[in-house]
Amino acid sequence: MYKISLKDLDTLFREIAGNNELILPVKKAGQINFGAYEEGVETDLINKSVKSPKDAFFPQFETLYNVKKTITPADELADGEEAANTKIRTKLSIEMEGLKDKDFVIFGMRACDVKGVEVLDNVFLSDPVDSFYKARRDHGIIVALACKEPEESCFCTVFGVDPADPTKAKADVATWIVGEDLYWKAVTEKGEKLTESVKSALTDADEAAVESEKANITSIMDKLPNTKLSLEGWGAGKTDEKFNSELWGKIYNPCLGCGTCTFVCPTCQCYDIKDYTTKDGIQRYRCWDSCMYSDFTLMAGGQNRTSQLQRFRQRFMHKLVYYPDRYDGMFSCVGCGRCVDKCPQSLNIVKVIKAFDKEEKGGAV
Amino acid sequence: MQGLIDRLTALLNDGTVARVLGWKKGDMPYNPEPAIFNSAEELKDFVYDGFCGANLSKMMIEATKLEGKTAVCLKPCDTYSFNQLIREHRVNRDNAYIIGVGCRGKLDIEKIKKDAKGITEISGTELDGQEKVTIKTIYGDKEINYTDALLGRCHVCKGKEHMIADETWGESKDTADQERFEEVQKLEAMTAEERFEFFKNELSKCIRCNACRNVCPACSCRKCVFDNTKFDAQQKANVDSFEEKMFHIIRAFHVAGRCTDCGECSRVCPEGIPLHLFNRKFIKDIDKYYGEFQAGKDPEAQSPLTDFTFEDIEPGERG
Amino acid sequence: MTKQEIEKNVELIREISGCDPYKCMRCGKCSGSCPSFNEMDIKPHQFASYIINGNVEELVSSKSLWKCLSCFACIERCPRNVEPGKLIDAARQLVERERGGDHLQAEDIPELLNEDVPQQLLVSAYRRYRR
Amino acid sequence: MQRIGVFVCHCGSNIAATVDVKKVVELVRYEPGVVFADDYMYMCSEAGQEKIIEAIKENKLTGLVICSCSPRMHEKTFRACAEKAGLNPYMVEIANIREQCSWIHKDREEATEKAVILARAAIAKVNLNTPLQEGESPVIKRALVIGGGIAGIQTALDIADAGYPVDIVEREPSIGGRMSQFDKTFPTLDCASCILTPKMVEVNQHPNITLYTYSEVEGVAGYVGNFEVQIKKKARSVDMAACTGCGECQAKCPLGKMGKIPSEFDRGLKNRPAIYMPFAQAVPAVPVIDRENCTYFKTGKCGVCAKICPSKAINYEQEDEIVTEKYGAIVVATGFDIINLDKYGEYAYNESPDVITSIELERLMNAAGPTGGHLERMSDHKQPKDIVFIQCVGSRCDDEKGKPYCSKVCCMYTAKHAMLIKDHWPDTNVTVFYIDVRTPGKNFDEFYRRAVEQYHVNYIKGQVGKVIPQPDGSLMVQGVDLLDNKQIMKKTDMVVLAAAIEPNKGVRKIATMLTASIDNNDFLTEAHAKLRPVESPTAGIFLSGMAQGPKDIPETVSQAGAAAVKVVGLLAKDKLKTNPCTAKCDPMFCNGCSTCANVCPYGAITYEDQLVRGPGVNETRRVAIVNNALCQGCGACTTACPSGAMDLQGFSNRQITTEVDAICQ
Amino acid sequence: MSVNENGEFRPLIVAFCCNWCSYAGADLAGSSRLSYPADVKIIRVPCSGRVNPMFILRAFERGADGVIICGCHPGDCHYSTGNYYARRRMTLLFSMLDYIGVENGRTRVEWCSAAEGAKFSKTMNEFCEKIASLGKNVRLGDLRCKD
Repeated sequence: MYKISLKDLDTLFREIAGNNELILPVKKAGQINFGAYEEGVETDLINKSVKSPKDAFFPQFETLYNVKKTITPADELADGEEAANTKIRTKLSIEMEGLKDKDFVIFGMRACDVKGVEVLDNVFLSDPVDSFYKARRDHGIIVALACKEPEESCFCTVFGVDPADPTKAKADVATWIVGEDLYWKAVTEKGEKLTESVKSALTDADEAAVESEKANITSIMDKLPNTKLSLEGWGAGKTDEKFNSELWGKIYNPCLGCGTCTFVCPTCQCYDIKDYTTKDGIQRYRCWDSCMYSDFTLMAGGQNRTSQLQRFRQRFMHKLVYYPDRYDGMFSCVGCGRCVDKCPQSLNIVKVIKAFDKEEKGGAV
Repeated sequence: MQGLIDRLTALLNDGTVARVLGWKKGDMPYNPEPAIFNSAEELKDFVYDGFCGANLSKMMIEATKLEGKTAVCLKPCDTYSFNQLIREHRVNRDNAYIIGVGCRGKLDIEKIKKDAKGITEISGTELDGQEKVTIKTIYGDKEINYTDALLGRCHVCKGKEHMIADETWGESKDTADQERFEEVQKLEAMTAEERFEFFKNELSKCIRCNACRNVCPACSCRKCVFDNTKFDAQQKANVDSFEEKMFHIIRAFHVAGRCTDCGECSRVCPEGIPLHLFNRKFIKDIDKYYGEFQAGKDPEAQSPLTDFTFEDIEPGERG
Repeated sequence: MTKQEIEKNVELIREISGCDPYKCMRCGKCSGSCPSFNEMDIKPHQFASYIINGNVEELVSSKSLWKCLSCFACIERCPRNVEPGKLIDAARQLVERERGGDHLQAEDIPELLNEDVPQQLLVSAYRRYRR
Repeated sequence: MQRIGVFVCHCGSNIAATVDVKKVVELVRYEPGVVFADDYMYMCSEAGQEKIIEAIKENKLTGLVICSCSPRMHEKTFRACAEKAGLNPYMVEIANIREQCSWIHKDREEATEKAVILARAAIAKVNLNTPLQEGESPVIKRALVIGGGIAGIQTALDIADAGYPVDIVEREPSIGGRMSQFDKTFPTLDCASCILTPKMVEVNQHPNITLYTYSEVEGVAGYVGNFEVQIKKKARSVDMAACTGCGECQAKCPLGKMGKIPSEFDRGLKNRPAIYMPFAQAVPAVPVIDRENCTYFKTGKCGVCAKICPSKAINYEQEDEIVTEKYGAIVVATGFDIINLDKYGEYAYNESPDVITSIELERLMNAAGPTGGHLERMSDHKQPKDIVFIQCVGSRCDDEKGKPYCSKVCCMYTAKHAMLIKDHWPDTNVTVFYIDVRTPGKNFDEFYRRAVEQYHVNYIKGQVGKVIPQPDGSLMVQGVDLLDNKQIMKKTDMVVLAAAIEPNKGVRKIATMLTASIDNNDFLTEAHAKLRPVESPTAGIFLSGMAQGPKDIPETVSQAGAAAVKVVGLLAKDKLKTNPCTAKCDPMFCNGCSTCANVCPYGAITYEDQLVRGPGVNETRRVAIVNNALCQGCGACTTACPSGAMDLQGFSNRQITTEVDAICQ
Repeated sequence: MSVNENGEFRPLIVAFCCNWCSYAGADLAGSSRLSYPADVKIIRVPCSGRVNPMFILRAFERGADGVIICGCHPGDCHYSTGNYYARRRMTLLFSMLDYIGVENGRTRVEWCSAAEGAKFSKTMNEFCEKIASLGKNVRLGDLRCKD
């Protein structure tokens, strides 16, 4: 275990950034989002970022490959090849977009965010493996940070996340802010390596302070209103029961069908693949999509989910039933509470779970 | 608030209305959600306080398609939107029963949360509440002036009059204490480079979630141009470029002359982008070039963009 | 004058006067208006063609150069905005500049006064140089 | 996927000289959808079209891109050609590589590159073209002629003789126009009224012609074949049916004797009563009351005319009346006026009554004019012994100095005037200051030479700089003789100015109502300067007379006849093919918000509750419906529509967007 | 945008021309051989009122350096009113582009009749010069369209 004074954090960041790309919570135009470290950047390690840090592994927009069209000039044609034959003279070549090949550090992820990455791993690293995602995972070094001030929207403990101890999540390094210091503990081999490279900035420390901080965080979590949420009735095998519930019809109504919840969510993994015409070919890119959008999975026939009720249901069924069905009962919500904070209409997964709970236990909603 | 609930109950019971569109108590002290109440029984969860900022006009598009009348609670500024929707034939006035509810400005939870985390209780936000809002949190208690926690839009309040209502409930207050175009003017006074930096900085946060569009009562298209194939403009990518500027310009342009300046776009933006600055620029230009115009004030008035005079200013001229 | 010098001078006259001699349609309204017509060897309606044909030397050495009163009658009435008065004035500027009077100061004026130089010229030269 | 054929035209050397045609063919071959590309010397020629037809059949083409001249030139040709080969004519797009490329660029490489880009945009567009079907609209078999001068009269007579009803709207109380003011006409010296009056009478009596005199066009709606025009019949205050045209009223009008109202017809050289006919041969021979000057209308007293009228035709209560009538075609024959001379102080027109315009001279020399045909000075009523004519007053000027064009008729009428004066009063000394004498036309130069050779009119090449009224009542003319290189100071008795002509002031309002375009000088624009000189670019609007440009009487009459033939050609059709490039609403996306209807200039959009069915939608809702017969395809609605539900066929949102993309690639 | 072999900046300019006036004006400029730079590429539209602001922004997004809209003179619209609506739309749009910091002058509206070939050519020459002086459209281009 090491520590560094909060005052000297910038030295640490500079040290890390000297060797690797560094991503951390940055305050820009009044909002906190994960972004690249730059000299003089304003960081915020206490408050929750608007968007989750999943961009680091699964960016909102990324190019997959470019298709280029080249035409053989008439004078380079082989004998017998007809100049007017456009087919033999047109060549399409595909240029793959390079995979991430340099290590990078993502600093300040919370335990819930790290758990979110686990959710994404299940999807992107199972067969067929998403090579773009895998390259980023392989090169990404996660430095997680225990939550200093959990907020009332937080309910990660419901999903077995311990905000007090990031070592329990799949972080490479765990850190805590205690008093005026940041405590640092390498968890994995990657973490050790990183620690080694920044050791000059760190000093040795003992774990006692961290232990009391952990206890403090745990006691705060106990006081938060949503951490008592019951997941009874959700999980694998509940499709018929939940899908057919009439309750959806009663609660979906205010939903705007915007993509806020999906875009701030650390676990939403849906994307769309699109083409963009360039000077001499096509650029194929992928970008996040939202199941809340009316054109989500739109096919030529127009028969995707056509009502907001269906779309609304899909999101929560996916998080709480379909995903557990597929991945050993693991929920694809980590209780970060971002959707709770950001939904324009104050709808959210907590309200949905509570509504079902209430209905199942009798009484009106 | 009980008075309002009583009145709504009476309306439901005597069959004047078939349902009520209002706000339902949230699971936290500050997150009521818009909801439809079908019975007097359901109304026990009805709430109306400082956090009921949502403009319910847009939900009336669907609600007035239902059998029977829907009672809707509209704040003074919401009624402009409702009028505009009438003008555009988007709501069925005959199926609406409008209760003009009083308003003393609505609260911005982001402002409160700035120094109050772990909120467990908030008091003093009712219509007849105190000057001060008291907030209890797990990290200690806080107090804030009601007026200091107002949404940005309330500082340029359009006034306490309801533009349309079948009956009213509660007293309203004109909370305007700022010039409506002050922010726009401030930007206009900057150099082009500064303005470009400002908007680039703000818009670089945009995550293309479309909340601003979907909440907007003027953006009531069945399917937005950015979602349909008519322009081949449906792109979800957010790249650090002109693309989201194009989205925001067109979003504001499509509601130019129809936007009532209700401020919902800025209220709901998860990234806190001051989106109303686009809309308000158009409003300011319209006022300046074509005479003052407030969308939704008079449902009969011709929108400035479907109108003209022979002497209109030429594009690019500064009047 | 060499061909280049002529071209340069023609260009200079066009630049100083701001007039396009090619617009002249030879209507003669300038000559029909000119109070100094009879004093002139090259008539106002000929100015444009002298410049077009590059006969600048003849023009600047003509009597007309100093006979123009700068009364602006031709400028006022020219239907094509060729404005011979401005052309001849520009030719005079050419001469004045060559004489080294590049920056005419108010105090220099008395010295320059002589019978052949119309006052108007000094005034217009003064105006132009001080800009 | 379309199968597109691209055809690149050399246009002789017009395109091929600057654009490497072969290279264009070579490069566009690889554009998406292109299966065939070729070039030819003249694509529009019979052989070129054959080539296209053959290629369509051989390669099963579904779309064509012709890289050639402007679509305004040959789009029709190539569409017809496609149709011949069984292809929908609207599957053709033109890349304009002549007017907008080869003719304006010099650098061959640059021009070739641009030609390829223009072709690429057209190819991208054709990829999205869909076959369109022309609709039909009925033709209302009635024509309107605006203006009752010689141009309007001749047009109306020709149309009426062909068997179609035609209405004339004339702003003045009588038809006849400028020609009725003239004395004689060149080059034959016919008496103007002797040849005009019979035509006026014929108009009045023609069963197919309805006259609206003292009337103005107030509003025009509709489109070719189906115009709806509002005509304001200004209150004449005289019952047309009852009046016999006896003239008692104007003879007795007290204001006539006092003589305070200048006669418009006599260009203010004479006065008229408040109730008046502009001239003796007026058609209709019914007077009007000039309400602005009439004592009865100003004070409520007088009423002499009503008292003495033998047929009780005076009606002070008469009101303006709006008549709405439908027409299939409209001819604009609004004629001309002369310019205001205030700007030309040097000619002393406003200072001396003896400086007059040519049209005033016409009245002075006319036997029915203010002096009974006696040439006299307006100042002292003495016969002038010396007269100076000044040409090009306000014509051929730089923009802010006057009119940039040649007024065309002045040289000839001045020769006429000079000759007539010399003929009547041989002692008179006549001088003409001219810049150029322009006499193209049959027997025109001979006419001018007669003035010089036979009548010894003194033609001086040179312009007048100033006219100075003298204390003795004479006029001093200061001018120049460019050929003698002498300045002239000349004393004269009278100066006649050949003032520039300009289109009648009212034409601007009319052009706006008709959406007919006018040029910088307010002359109406032709659809094509050479090939469609009597048609406006706006379908169904035709041009006749001076409204289109300066011309003399024979030219006016022939243009009037040409316009009439075009009108008759249109009215002879029972149905017109309508433009299929109309707006179309996609009910799936339509909000029913009425924004489009608010901007539609033709009232072509209505709303209907319609059952809309589609994925996830099954409801009856308000949607926009476009009436194809009314829609003219301007696309205003498509831009107003926020959701993109309204689109324009042939110029769809995606087509234009794809063109943008192709150009910006 | 392109850069020729001399390294000289050649702007890419999209001109939306009304079929009834300026498109014909461009034809007249052509037949009168009144040249203007090849940088201008004309898109024919039935009326200036047909020009959707989305087309203009699209052109910029795809890399245009300047966009000009040419329509009939006010009062002369072939469809009577289309250019009036266009005038209002473009006034607001241009003002907005200026507001977000886009260089003033990358957009222009010009009224140009079928008879004004000379004006068309003059306008295009002026506009090209203006855009050339403003340089490459950096602020408005979509990153993906970079060369």
